Amino acid sequence: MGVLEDLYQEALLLRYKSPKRRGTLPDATHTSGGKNPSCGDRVELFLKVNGDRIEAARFTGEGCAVSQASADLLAEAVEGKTIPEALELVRAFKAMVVEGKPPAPALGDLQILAGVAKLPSRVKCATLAWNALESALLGER
Amino acid sequence: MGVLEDLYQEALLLRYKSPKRRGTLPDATHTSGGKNPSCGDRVELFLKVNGDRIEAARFTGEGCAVSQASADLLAEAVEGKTIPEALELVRAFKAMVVEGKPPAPALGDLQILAGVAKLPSRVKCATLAWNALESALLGER
Amino acid sequence: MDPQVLRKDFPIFEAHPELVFLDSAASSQKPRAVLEALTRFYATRYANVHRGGYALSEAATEAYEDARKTLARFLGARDPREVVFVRNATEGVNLLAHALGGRVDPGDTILVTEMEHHANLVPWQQLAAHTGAQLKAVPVTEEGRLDLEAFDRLLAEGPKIVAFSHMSNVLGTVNPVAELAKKARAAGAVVVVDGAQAAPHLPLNVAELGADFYVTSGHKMLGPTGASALWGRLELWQELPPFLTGGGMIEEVTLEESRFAEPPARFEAGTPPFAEAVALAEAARYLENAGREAVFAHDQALVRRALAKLKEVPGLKLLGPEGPDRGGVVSFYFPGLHAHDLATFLAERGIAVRSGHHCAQPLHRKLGAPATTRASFYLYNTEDDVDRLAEALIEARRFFDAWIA
Amino acid sequence: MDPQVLRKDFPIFEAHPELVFLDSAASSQKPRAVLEALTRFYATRYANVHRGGYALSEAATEAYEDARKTLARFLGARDPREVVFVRNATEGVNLLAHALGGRVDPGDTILVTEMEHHANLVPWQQLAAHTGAQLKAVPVTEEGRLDLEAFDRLLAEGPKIVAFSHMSNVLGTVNPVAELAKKARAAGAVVVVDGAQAAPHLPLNVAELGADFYVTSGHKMLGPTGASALWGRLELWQELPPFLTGGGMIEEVTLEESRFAEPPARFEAGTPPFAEAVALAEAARYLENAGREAVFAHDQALVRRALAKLKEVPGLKLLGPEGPDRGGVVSFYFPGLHAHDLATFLAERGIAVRSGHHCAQPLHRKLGAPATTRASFYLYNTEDDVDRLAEALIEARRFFDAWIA
Ligand SMILES: Cc1ncc(COP(=O)(O)O)c(C=O)c1O
Ligand SMILES: Cc1ncc(COP(=O)(O)O)c(C=O)c1O
Repeated sequence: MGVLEDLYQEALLLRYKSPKRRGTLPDATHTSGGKNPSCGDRVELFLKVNGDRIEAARFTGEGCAVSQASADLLAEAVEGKTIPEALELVRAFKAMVVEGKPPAPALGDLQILAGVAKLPSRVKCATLAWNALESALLGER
Repeated sequence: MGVLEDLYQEALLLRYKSPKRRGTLPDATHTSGGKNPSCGDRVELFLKVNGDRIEAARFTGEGCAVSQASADLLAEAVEGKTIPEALELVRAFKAMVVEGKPPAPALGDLQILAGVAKLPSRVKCATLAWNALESALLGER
Repeated sequence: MDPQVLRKDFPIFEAHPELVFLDSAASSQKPRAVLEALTRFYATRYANVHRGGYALSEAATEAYEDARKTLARFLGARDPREVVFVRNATEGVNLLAHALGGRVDPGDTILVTEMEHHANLVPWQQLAAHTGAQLKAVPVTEEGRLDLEAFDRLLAEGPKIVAFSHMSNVLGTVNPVAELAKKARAAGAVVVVDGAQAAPHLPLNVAELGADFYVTSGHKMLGPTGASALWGRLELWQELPPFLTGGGMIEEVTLEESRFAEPPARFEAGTPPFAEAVALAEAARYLENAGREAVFAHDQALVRRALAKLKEVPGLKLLGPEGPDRGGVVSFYFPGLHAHDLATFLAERGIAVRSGHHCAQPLHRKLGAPATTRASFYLYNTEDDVDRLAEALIEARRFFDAWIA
Repeated sequence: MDPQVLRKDFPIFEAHPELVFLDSAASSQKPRAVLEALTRFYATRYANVHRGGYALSEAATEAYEDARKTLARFLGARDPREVVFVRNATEGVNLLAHALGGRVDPGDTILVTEMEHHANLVPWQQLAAHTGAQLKAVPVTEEGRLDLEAFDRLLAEGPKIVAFSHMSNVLGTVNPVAELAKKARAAGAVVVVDGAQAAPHLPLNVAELGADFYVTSGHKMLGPTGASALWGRLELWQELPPFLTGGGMIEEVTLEESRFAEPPARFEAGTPPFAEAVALAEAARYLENAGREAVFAHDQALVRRALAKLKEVPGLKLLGPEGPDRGGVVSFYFPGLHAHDLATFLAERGIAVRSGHHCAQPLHRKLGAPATTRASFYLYNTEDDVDRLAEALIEARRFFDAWIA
């Protein structure tokens, strides 16, 4: 039981219902999408990068609370960060939700999603936006 | 061991090497083919039917001794028979090689193939021409 | 038919005694008899079929052709040659879309319905795109039934192919196949029925149903993955060109050209999934022994119970019709709560359900339902399974109170 | 690698202690470990893959994706996403012929060889017929090798696709794949290698071989029927359109159109044969444990022994080359005696061999050989098996004395 209470907290609900960074960026320099074809979750990221720095980030998409809140938290967290810092954040986030490591303090509000680590079926929801971020920054397709 | 000696007698060899009815019939009224796609055996029957009577029968084809000798013996046996008699012969032949019944005397030289009944994998070789005969006479395709 | 007794035949419930498995519409569990048939076949009579002249290969071929006969009987086919073994329902539809492709010209219509699984939609969409034909869809009513008036209207346009499901995997609706098939054939169409959900659950007689082709899915009817029976009228099989080509389906090959074998061989290129087909025949026998009417009556009793209980859950939206045309599937959602989040809640209580669009995106879009969560019943499910689902949904309602719109 | 010890792992030899099984080129027997993996999977972690959010479905998905990784390692692929699961080798070639179809224009050349199995010939012939391309074939020399000068000449015509087998199922010839692939890719062709006979027997590294696609056959490499690994370069998979369409391979479907998923999902429509794939992975591990070099060395030792003994049988004609490029297959015939009659004689002595054209009619025609009888060796065969074959052939020579030309 604790597993569900850990994840489905009010903080997650708020993020899901009242996201802070939902929307597009008309002057985005990077866009990148992520989809879970099997479950239908979808996230699109928009980044405005200036030199080495992410000046703005937004997302659109649809899906479960985990995938959407994760995208919203991501967008908020990377704004103002340099690309290396953002990639470091990806690493820290995945360590928390994939490997179940104690959250790095740098994760801030992202710690809301720590509970995902105990729900293996939801890990791919939580990481959807983060994989898109990695692709965008590393130029993979 | 007896099973092989029963089947591979000199009579079968003679039929295989020196068939009596191999060839085509330019004035055939019925032709019908049979193939064993999996093993490659092939038989084509040519019948000249006048009224109710099979006046002449020939075959072409390629394959094992059993399939070819069976076609040759068939062509010889049905010549001069009426259609009902020929169909009766089909029944008697299949009773012998498929069901392993003691050969009906009417089978004559066809008894050469009685040994096939003990070699299940060769039954389809022995019956190839007979199925073609049935199709030709019953007008199936 | 006592599910408590049958359950003991399914090793998965020994391995997971607390499991409430409500996802048989995606794939069913397997009885011990099927697993044993599979192992016994490999251990005692395995060799490649058709091309060997030794005892083991003969035995394997016989087992495979016997499996074809069993499936023919199970489906109600008149002739075993009408049964072609394919991998899954999806391959069945693709084979037909390809083999029937030559009959479709630019401007022709292909008719499907809004409740189709992607398996019975995308291959026709592709065929329409390649041939310049038009794909049209019979609408679904609000209760989740086909709009039969619209069906008649669309038939009047003279579609070349009419493809629809026997039972919807989302709504549980059992369509009036015999009526639809009769009309569609009278209108000159080739009729393809997607029986992936129906064949495992309903008594069936394809010869009487009146369709031209009937698609099934072996792994949803207690069989292994990898083999499914595809039925078609012999006359049609005899006319159609092959789909996959290669060994086993040819009569003669030169470097320049090939001549193809008669059906069913023409449609089974390469080494078929014959061990799986043998095990699938065992599954068919298991269902026959359980009693196919009894299986469907049981499904219906469970879905009635589920609908009655789930209607009491505040705010829960249920999809699909009520009545005798309802099979053992129920899809639902709480507005505002995503289906995956609900499924996770249920999973944490040992209740295995599926969430998402269930490969029926157009239907979800049409019904204005977001992703849904689906429970589906089969012969090993009990009333207790239904009750545990209902209780868990009541708890979920409380747990997610702030989430639900 | 001791075949006497390995044999004990194969239940078929318990059921038939006297069996001399020399038909592994058609399909191999299965070790107990593979059968147990199959049953264990169904009994403990079975549910449909990919679309479930509950533990069992997660476990099944993980097992399936692990199987993909194992096959990727077994083949030497750089990325598991390069491995697509299909039913058999034949479906693999058909998938490629379809997906590559858009690259072939009227007047183009598709190049195969005279030693191809129908599976790697007929689909290309069909593609050529549909697109107006020309199919050409590299000739086979009298010893049963590819004519490499002719290959170079034909390459100069700039074929769009070059498809050839790694090892011939009739001659046992192991073709110089790396050399052929390098030249063909340099000439701008997409290179498809039919590894149905090679993958079970040879150490393999597709990344180093230099081909674009590599086809295998699971049931010939100790795996169950119904699942085979098809390898391709990720860049190519990413560019190619799907073959079969339906659930699981799409991203978004409307009634009007569909968007397809990334590989490998794009090429796996419907419920895949995932239980078979899991068992196939167990088979791959079994072969890795036996040692792939050791398996091939053993095959080669047996075929050398067989060739030496069979050459002593008066009047027996042997096909295929001698040398390090010879795998464990030997086809033979007595002029005047049909292959089936000979096979029946051997079968009566408990020796299981195959007779016919082995799905290679053009090759038989080219070599002027009628149907042949074929013995093929694998890791469970012993020197005694070879000796019993040789003795039986000497007896057959005597028994059929009057028959043999
Ligand atoms: C109605 C319907 N059609 C087709 C399919 C596809 O079945 P398969 O996965 O066997 O291809 C399914 C199952 O997912 C289904 O429910
Ligand atoms: C060289 C070769 N290619 C392709 C095949 C076809 O294999 P499958 O039956 O798995 O489709 C075979 C086996 O018969 C073969 O030997």
